[in-house]
Amino acid sequence: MKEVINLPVKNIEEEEYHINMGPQHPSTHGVLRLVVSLQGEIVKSLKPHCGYIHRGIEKMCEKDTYPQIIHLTDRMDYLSAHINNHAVCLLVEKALEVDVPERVKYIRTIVDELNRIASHQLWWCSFGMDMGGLTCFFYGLRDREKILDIFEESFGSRLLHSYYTPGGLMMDIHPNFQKGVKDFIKYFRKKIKDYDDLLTGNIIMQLRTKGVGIISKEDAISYGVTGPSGRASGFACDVRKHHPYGVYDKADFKEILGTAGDTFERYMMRMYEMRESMKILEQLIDNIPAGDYAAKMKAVIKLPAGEYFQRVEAARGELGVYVVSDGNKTPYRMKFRSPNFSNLSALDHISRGVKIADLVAIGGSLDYVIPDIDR
Amino acid sequence: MNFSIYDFTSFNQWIDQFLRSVMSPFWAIAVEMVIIGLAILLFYALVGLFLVYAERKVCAFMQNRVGPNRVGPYGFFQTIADFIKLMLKELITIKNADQLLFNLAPFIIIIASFMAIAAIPFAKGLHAIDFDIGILYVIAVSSLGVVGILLAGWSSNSKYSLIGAMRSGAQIISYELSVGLSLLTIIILAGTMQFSAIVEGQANGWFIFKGHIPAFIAFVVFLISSTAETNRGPFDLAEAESELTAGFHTEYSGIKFAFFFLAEYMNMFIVASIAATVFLGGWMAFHVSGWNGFNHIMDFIPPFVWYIGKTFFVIWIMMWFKWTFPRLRIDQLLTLEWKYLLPINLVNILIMAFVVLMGWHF
Amino acid sequence: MNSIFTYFTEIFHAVKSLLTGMKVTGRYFFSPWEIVTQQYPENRKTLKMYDRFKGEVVMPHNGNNEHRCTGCGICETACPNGSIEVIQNKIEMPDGKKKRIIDKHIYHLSMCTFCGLCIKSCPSDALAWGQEFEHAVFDRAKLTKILNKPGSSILKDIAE
Amino acid sequence: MTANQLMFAVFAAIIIIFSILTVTSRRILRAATFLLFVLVATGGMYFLLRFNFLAAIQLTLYAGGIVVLIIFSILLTSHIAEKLEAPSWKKIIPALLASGFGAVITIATILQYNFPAEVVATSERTDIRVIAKSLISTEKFGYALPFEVISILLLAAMVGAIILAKKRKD
Repeated sequence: MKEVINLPVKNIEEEEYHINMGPQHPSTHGVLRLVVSLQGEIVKSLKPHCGYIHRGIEKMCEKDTYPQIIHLTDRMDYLSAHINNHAVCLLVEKALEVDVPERVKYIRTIVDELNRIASHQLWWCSFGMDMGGLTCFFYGLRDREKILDIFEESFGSRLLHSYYTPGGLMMDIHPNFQKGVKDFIKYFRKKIKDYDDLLTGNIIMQLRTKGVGIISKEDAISYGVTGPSGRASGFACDVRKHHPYGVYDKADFKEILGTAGDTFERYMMRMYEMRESMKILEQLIDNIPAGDYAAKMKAVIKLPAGEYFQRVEAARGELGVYVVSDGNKTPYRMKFRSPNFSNLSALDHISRGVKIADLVAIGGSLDYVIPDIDR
Repeated sequence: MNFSIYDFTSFNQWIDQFLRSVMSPFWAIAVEMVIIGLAILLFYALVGLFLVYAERKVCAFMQNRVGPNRVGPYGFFQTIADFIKLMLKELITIKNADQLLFNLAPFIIIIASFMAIAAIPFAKGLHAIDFDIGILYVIAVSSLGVVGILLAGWSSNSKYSLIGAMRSGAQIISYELSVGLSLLTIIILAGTMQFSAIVEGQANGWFIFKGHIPAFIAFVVFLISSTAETNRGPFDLAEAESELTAGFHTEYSGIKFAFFFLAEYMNMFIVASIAATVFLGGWMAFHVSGWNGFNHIMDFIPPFVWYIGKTFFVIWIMMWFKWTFPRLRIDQLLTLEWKYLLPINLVNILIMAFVVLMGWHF
Repeated sequence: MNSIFTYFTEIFHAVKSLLTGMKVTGRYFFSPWEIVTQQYPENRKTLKMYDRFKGEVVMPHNGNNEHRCTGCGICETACPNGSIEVIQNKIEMPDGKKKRIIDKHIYHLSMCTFCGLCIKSCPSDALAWGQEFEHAVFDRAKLTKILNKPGSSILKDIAE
Repeated sequence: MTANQLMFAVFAAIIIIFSILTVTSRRILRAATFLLFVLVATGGMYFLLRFNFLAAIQLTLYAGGIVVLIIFSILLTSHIAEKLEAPSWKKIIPALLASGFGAVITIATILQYNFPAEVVATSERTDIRVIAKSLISTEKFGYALPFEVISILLLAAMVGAIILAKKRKD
């Protein structure tokens, strides 16, 4: 036979194809689009395309006065809204050299830590859901609800509080605040055991996450991966420890550093951090000093001309605020260094050669919040 | 033992004789077939609807929620409302899809589960076909369902569907081995593949107790591998929604999606009823030798209730799996099968054969 | 022999970890009293929001249909989104002086981000948070509200 | 017409129609699906003959096993848009001749065979013990030798598969 059936013969193993994970995809937690090159189920490379919900917050800040900027920062990383507010407030106070009352510092630190726990709880939900354990989602949300109730009682809203203002707070804490926090700690210390039983100890979860998506310490530093993800690689980057603000210098807590830098280590970092945050809360909650809830500020806040920078430790890493002021009541230029954006940049590097299921797990462990990436 | 009050055999014979007396044998058979078909169809629909409801309630309770509670008392008619919604939804036509196969795939899946349900004994005499190779038949027929999944994945012309179909193919082909081998363990003990004979053989003790350790291991292996074969969590890689949106049925909508959905639950029902029949004594009541009064009370519960109760117990365990565990990765799934379940199963069969030879079973 | 031992210990630990997980979900399954779901439309009557709850911006009026707003417009400038429009009216007082009073205090709920700056900046405490949270409407125009009630006037001691 | 004859006619029709569709379809996955119907209908034919064991094996091995493998390999190798080219007359004529020749031989053989008038009552059950014993018996009508030969074939297939899989890696 001379003729052979002329089927197009392709070498399957070498053929790459692309799939769009997102902008609408259950594992991207929002409108992030990852163009993934796959070979079978192996990820060859991926390209994040962001900007689907870019709202131009930095530009919008340029027309707002400093107290007005606060409510925009809520909407970047909406899961650590208080901490974002804190960054701007600290920056304004630093520029004006205002001394805020001790009470404000204590309350801010406590609220920040509460917010961090709430954020990590939601991360735990979505990480569990990414891994396929749908029950995790409801347990996490159930416990987060307790924190949100405390927030609602004191600050009037659950997610976007705009509670801090330059120089202090919008209002004093509710009389029930301290009791609520203490009740929550007691409650959550019990419930966090469920988290460990359900997911941390689970053999399937451990097999799926250990040794997957490793970021070395060098890579973490060069990509600027901060927060729990960076600390999982051994990069000591906790702003609360190294450049203390609020009353973190008075609280006794550990900066836990991991070694492996894999998905499981990033998972464990956040689990540790929730416990550390509870420790901070326990130390501070009974010692809130009496005093004013805001420093006396001028009616119109004008920053002296110059450049200012302030960083805080948000739930996902280091949040930096950079302001150029020309002496007006609005900033000339405002720039946020959002932790998620830097963490996302490492995604391509760490997910080469992993399976598509691992990519979802890595994404969950990096814990990206899309509005913070796009701003 | 006296099952006569709940025996359907004479009832069936009465219908048969009545039909034969009024019409020719050909038409009598035809009418009987139609009756059986309708009965199974009705049962199928009812069980499907109930299982969807049960799953939602079970998962809700495991997740500290109340679950559906708007439509009807305790949300009991929720699935009916869902079903109406799915019926009314638009059937989306996919561009560049292979329309014939795309439309055929849901039917293949649902027909496979229909064929399997025909051979399952619900009670004494309540049994559409009592094959002498019943178990083999059910395994054979249920293995056809995977064709539907593969066709659905390929013909949708979507990469997510294709990946889902690939995963499901690898998964079902390998887990069929474990299902077959774990059932074989019990076939060795029972000495027959006929469902009715297997159930009768458990009149004085369920096989899971009779065959003690090897039977229990076989039961566990069967549970795991049949969960995998029905594409349920933690083995739901084929439709892993956080990875592949909905896997092989990403592109389906409306009633065609409902077919996949229903077939998944019915497959779960089928494997659970096989487990109940083969390991847990089918419609046999629970008896403890010596406790005559207790046994007598147990006999008063109709066999159909026993059967349904056992089946739903197995289904509940499978739901418990799904709502607790995270999903496996494809390589771990195959490792579990080839490195753990299969060797354990083979050794287990040897042990069981030995136990049967020595007469150590009860 | 050692590898066989590890093989079985692996299986043992795996099964143990899986059973621990199942214990958690199983326990919740059998303790329905721990259910946290709120039955929202049913509990509407008993539903009490926290007093600081930020539902919407309202202008409290007293029994005589009097409010505290002078119409100064500070809230309008404080609002970052332009969701407040204050329309003033000049009226002639009986003694011949011209005086500015508020005509309409327009509040666009659809644009409000609930930051609270208007309430904080109001010099006469005319604005407050309302507890209403069921804002869903079919017509966007319904979200534009006029906060001062028709025929209302300013409280005497504020006006002085 | 009895019910048996009707069912036979239905199965025969399915087999013939889908066999033709299998060889004429130009989309390869459709051909495989039609083949599945042919095999299932053949299984049905066995059920009709009360060869329950054989029927179940037909379903498991051919319909559940081989067709699934065929479909699986089609999934791996071909794209949905691909269509086989219509065969030229140069190919069709020899194929028709060959199949016609085969049909003539088969029909001639069937017609020559003198079918006994009465149908053999097959009320007997398929006893697995009998099947199992004959499968490994070395006596007359025992299948021990074919059984072992087939296992060698399987071994060869497995070795071949491993070699093929390893070759790709280099």
